[in-house]
Amino acid sequence: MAWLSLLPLAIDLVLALTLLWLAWRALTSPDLFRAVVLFIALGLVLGLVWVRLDAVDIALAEIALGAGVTGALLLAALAKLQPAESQTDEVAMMAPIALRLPIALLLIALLTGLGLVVWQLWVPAPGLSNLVDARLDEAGVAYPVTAVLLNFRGYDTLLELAVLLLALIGVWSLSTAPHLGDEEPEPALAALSRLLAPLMILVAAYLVWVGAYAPGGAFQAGSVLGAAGVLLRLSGWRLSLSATGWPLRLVLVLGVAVFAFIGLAVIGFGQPLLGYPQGWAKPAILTIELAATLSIGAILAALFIGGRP
Amino acid sequence: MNSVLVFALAGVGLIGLGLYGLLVQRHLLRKVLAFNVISSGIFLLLAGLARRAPGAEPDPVPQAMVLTGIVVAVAATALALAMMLALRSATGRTRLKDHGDED
Amino acid sequence: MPTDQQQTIAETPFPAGAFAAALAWRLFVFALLWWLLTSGQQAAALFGVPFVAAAALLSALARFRPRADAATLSPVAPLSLLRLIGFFLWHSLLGGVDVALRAFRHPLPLQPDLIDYPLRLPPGPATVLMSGLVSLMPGTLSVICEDHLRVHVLDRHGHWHQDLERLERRIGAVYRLAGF
Amino acid sequence: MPMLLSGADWATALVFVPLLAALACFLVPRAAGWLGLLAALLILLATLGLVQGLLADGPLRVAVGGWGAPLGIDLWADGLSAALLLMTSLVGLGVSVYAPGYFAAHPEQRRWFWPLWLLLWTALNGLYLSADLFNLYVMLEVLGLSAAALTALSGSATALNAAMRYLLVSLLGSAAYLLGVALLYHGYGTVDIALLGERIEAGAVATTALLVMSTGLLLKTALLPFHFWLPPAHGSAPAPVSALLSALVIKASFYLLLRLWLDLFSGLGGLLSALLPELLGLLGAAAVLWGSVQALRQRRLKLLIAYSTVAQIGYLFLAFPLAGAQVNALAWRAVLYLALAHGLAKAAMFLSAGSLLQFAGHDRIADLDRAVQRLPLTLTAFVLGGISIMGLPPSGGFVGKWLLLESAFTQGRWGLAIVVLLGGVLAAGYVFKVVGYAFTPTEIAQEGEAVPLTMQWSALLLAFGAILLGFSAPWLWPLLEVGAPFMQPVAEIGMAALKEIGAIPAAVVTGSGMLEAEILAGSEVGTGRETWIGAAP
Amino acid sequence: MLVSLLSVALLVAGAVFFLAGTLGLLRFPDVYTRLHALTKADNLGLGLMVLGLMLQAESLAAAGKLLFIWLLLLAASATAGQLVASWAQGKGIAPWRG
Amino acid sequence: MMPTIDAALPPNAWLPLLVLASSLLPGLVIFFLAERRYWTRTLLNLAGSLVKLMLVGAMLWGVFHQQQYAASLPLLPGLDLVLRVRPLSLLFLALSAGLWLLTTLYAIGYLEDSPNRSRFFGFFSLCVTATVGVAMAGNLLTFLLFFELLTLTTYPLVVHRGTEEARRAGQIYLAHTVIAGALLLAGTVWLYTLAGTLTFTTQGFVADLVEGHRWSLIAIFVLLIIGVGVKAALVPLQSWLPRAMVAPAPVSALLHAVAVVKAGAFGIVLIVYDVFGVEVAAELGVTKPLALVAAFTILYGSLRALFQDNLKRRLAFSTVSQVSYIVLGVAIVGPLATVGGLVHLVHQGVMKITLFFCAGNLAETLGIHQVSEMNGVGRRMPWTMLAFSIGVFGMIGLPPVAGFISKWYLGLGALEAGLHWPLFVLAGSSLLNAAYFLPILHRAWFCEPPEAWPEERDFGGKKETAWLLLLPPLVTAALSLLIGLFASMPFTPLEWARLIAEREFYQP
Repeated sequence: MAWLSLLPLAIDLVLALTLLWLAWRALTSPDLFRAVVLFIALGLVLGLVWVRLDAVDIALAEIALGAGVTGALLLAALAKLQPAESQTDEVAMMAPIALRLPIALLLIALLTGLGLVVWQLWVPAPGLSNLVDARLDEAGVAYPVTAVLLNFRGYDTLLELAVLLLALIGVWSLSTAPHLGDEEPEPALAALSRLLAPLMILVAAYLVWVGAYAPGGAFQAGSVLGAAGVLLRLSGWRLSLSATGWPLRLVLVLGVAVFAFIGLAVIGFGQPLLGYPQGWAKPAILTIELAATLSIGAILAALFIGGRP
Repeated sequence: MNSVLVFALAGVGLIGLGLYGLLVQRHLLRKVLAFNVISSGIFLLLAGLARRAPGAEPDPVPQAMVLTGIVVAVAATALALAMMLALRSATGRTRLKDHGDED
Repeated sequence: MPTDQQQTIAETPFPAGAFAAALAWRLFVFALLWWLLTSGQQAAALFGVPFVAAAALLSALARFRPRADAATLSPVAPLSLLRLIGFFLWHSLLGGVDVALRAFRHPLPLQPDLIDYPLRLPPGPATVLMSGLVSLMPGTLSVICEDHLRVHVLDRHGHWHQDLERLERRIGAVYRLAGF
Repeated sequence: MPMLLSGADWATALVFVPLLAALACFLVPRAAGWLGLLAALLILLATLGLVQGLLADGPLRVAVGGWGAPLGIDLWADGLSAALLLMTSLVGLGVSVYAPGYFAAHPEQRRWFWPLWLLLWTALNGLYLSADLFNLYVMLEVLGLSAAALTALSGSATALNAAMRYLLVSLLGSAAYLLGVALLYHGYGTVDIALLGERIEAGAVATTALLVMSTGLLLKTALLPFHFWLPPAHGSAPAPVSALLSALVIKASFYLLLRLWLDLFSGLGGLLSALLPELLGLLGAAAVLWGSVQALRQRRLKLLIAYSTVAQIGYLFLAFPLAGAQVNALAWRAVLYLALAHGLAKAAMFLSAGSLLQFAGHDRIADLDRAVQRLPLTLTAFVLGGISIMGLPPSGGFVGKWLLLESAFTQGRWGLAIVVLLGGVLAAGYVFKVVGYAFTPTEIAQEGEAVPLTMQWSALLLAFGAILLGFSAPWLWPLLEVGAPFMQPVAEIGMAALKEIGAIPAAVVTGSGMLEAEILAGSEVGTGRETWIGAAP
Repeated sequence: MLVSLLSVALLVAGAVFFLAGTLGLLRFPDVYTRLHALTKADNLGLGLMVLGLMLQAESLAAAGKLLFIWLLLLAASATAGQLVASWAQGKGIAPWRG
Repeated sequence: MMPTIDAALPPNAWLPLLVLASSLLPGLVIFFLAERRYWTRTLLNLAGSLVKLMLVGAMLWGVFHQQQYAASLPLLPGLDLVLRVRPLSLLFLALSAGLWLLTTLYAIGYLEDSPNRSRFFGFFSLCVTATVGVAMAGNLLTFLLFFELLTLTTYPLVVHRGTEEARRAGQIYLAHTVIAGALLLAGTVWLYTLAGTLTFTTQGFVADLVEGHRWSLIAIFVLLIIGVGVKAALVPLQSWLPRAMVAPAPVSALLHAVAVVKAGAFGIVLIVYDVFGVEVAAELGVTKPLALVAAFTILYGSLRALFQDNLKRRLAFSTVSQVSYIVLGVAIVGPLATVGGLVHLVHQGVMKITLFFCAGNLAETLGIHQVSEMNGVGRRMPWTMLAFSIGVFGMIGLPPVAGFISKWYLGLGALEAGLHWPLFVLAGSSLLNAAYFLPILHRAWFCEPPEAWPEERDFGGKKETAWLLLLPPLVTAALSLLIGLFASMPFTPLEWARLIAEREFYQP
């Protein structure tokens, strides 16, 4: 039954090749729409790969953000490019073959090197997991990834929230584009949205909650919430004018602001920056995650909609 | 040879394909796609190798890093797409001008 | 965002009583859902309260969102709903079997067509529900749902018309519409 | 300054003040100008506090969250970071004073400028203070995205094209950097620079990491041949943004490169770490010459200044081949002076260009005469900045070039010395090309928009800063000793080269002379320079 | 024992319907007919599987969760089916005729 | 940031700084003055130059009595900016301070009603600041600083007229001086890496290096000499100077007599004496080529001057020639030649400035720019032409005008050094001087005036020209006569040059 032990490896090989094939097709397909769809498919397969690698968090994030939000953004952008861009002249859109060939050869050489290095790295090493395990008790949450994300390396996460906000500010600063069209949505879609949006709120809350001891967390939850916002938008909801001003902006900055505020406030209690006092880690983390979820959802929805309010 | 190595090498492959796309393709949307493919490749390398220790839980630190990375990539994609649309509405082009000195 | 998404002020008077009922019903459903999701954890219950409330409120608001084409709203009839569910489950089983059988046969027993079915249901949730369920019934797939329903049928000689009529009647009953 | 707050508090303030101010500006756009100015002042205060703390207590290491590396993220501040932070706060304050005047005419841009700029500032400060490679990646991304968004702010077709290119380049650069971080983490199990520095050893992993990270950062730093994105981006952005990009943003990636090189890679040995400095030096030399010649050829002022930046970036890399051999790293100090002086001077020049542009409505060099004559302060700022760029005494640029030349002559690197000098001559050429037209009135009478005094004076003061930097050694050198950022294992090649030169009389204690004397006499020789430097650990 | 037997039977039945749906997807001639296969056979397949799994579920909550997932999928599938069909109709794709 | 004065320094550190400030501060203030603030500007200018003159006088007295004046400001570890006033500095200081006053007076008269006067006088003052800085430089770094500053501040003066021609002349001037500056910098840094110090000492500071670094030192010498030689207009580096004649007359006076060319010549003096030490330089074998270059420049300048019709260009080539007398005196190793060279620094300045003032007067009053237009101008402007004639006689080297003293000592110095060829150079040059200057005098005094002058301006009544234009050349002409006549009195340039030679370069 030796072949049975090889079965997982075979599956992995197939997955890996699928990844590469999808990536290749996504990058070279002459039709942009097809390219985007293939890219989304790539994201989904990547999700599977992450599951195979026991990285359920990343799988969730990959599907929600990598494939979902990115895919939605790409499709929305594509829709705004249509119809002129649907038929693209492949030859004009690529560098001349005389350039392509050396680039390809160079890349193959470089990547062979990189591949060899990766091969070299194939020495089992625990990384920091032992250290994380050793101090997980102090982290306030039982799930290592969340502990790293919101406590051990919370500073990164704070800035990551800032990156999202920054992207939105950037998009708004650029946007001459009007709002998404105000045409009446498909009734079926609208109905589904009305059904799904409230459920998504619950799912998002659940993801935040579950993140404390299992895969999940603010970013996955935020993307679910963002999707809810997008759906509501598609089903014809509009923010009233009074809400698109500072109330909306407040929601957008809430994540960073709460995170920063808590991170700074602890200094007043004799703690180091972003160092939660004993016993307060879990409530602090949950509060931060909730605020972050809200902001991430709002930011993602706003990014999708594109035009500034 | 095992699955971790397979995926790490696949990550290298993705980086390569993405780089090729980024350099060769001219349409900005494709360049954005290519950037995302590169990122995915790097993430695969970063978090894939986190499971090297046999039988143990995967190292959570690279996983957290990849989560951060994914969010950053989404943000960058959003900004890049918005910029592409703005460029298109200003110039009608969806590719970069080769010699950007004068417009 | 759900929490500060405010609906534009309706010109028509707001049906406060109906709204309260709908809200209560939804609170119950979503609380149940939360309980399901968190597998009944005690600590999670408290955490879930605001979200259940938000979800319920959003859902209720969505239901009562003023719309030009909306018919008057009244609460659903629970009994009719149960009957509809039974009807639906049975027919979706039939639908699945039907398609499966067709898929396995050779040659393909298909005589598809697009047909139009004039709706008696008023536009709004009822129509949407109708069109969704049509797609899950044997041999039918709704394509367009406006004042009439355009349906794709696998067998144009089948008794799809009776099926659609029965479905429409049951839905009308659920929504307590006159004439159903 | 009363030391009520610790160094850690100041470091925290340096990151969080701009971050919170950015949020506030986003929330309340109407008050953005004042908020930004307030933040700029607070940041300067915090920087001074940090500098004071560093001088008093030595280098600073803060464990964010109290975890400590390798589990948590550490902040790290030494002389190198402090110097760059100081430059950032000065330029930042200058730009913040300048911006309200400039954007008064563009309210729509003003609204987005402030949050984006303050986020950029957050990233800069965060980057200079971080000791964690992955945290540095996040900072790089914040930096890149905000810089690209700022570049596009004017919304013109040229600007958008440039910004798009910049964004892609920046993203690719960060991606390459992240790849290196991934390799290092899996190779050595940490992303803390100090820990890595202890653990890293020569090998394929380290070499590959060095290559990909350097490539990524060079791309962002726009060293020739990666400079292609820079001139259009810096040339088409709004003037305050150009100033920020040229003065600050490229310095950040350069700083990171320097940091990595000093702390991680320089001691690796092997062929690559011997060849790479030479390659960088070569590219730097090419950049100096090419950038300067291109600048001379430009007809538009902002493009001229942008190409000048390409050239000045080249200078920063001339130190790499020079630095290996010297234990007290004259060349690194030279680079630091050049970087700081370039920051102040280039900001002044871009801000001046912005004032001229606003006044005249264009920036064609040949037609700027009247505008220049009506704005003497602005011209003065431009010329003073130019003096530092040219490397004329007593500016900061002069001191930098002096140290670079000293280093080059000591090691007999004539080629590099010639490049340094030639670059200065060419710089004089392009600066005085502008000045020459300024003194030559054409017939077209130009009546321009009024330019607020805040715009003129902020540029002028920055330019003065670049000049006064030349006199800063008495306090800058002790600051640079904090944490001894330039200490490194002396490569054996360097030692051999020193002995071969053998040119240094033992009585004269120059940088390498001290080394030589110590080798010869086996005892401490302490006169002149050494008393300044203090005993470096 | 009986429960687990029933559970397995349901799972197998579900799998059969999935298989049928997939076969239909491959064999059916046009987009509309393929949508039939997707919406009906797969929903039924999933429904049966959910039922089978619910029998094995450790708690009521877990069972409820499964049911909930099925309901959501039904709604999504119906809506998606209709959206795709109307998109095809909008593009002027005529139904296949034997 | 205020320059921090080292507390350990003696209290007379302030005097050198005040000398700098006496032109720097007025200059900076003048930049901000409105065009119409004539009197304020004039007051500032004159007050500044008078104060500077008095300060220089005080230091002259002090140094004579062995007082020390020095100030320093740290720039880099081991490397300070140093101002140190020595007899040699005072020679140049006194010259520039004195002539600045006169040039300022002249410029006030000359630029009346022309645009951009605040800018002009601002740079004018800065230019003098740089010059006195050069004079007081205590080490090569400080010298470099003020030398470059001089480049920067004279550029706006050269292009002041704002014509396309002026712009081109400015670019050429810059191209020369900037490249020269780069070479100077290269030489300075190289020297520093070898010697570890840059402080001027009377016997030079490179004697120890001759053993091991002969060729490096020679290369450094060449670099430094080229670096300063451009400003000194040594052939073949002179081509900027005649072109720079587009500048207004006071600027020409400044360039030729007070600041730029003189700074170059002064730099050569410093390099030969204070950096290398004249004996070390001779040992290295670099003085002889330098002397030859100087000799060639003397003859070349004179020859070129012969063929210029434009008066200012003729004077410019004359400057090329005359300044190299100083270089020649330096390069001929020996105390007497040194005295001759040093004293010519002053003498040439006073005489040449007279000539430029007069040329400016002719241009401003009558619109005369060409020698061929000067027929009979002596009758129309007798005082101007009198001053001009005295200057000319001095240039030719006729006793008792100052120029004679210089040539006399140069000749004696050559003989003392056992050289004969310099005598022929001197004689030839004097002949050539006569050949290009005397025809001018002939035209001015003995030819018939034309019907009308090219562009005559009326200064009211029977006045020859504005008194502010007339006074300075008369004073300088008188001065060149007086310092020639009373050459052996104390505090004359000659006596001071002797003092320098004795105290500094040829200490027993």
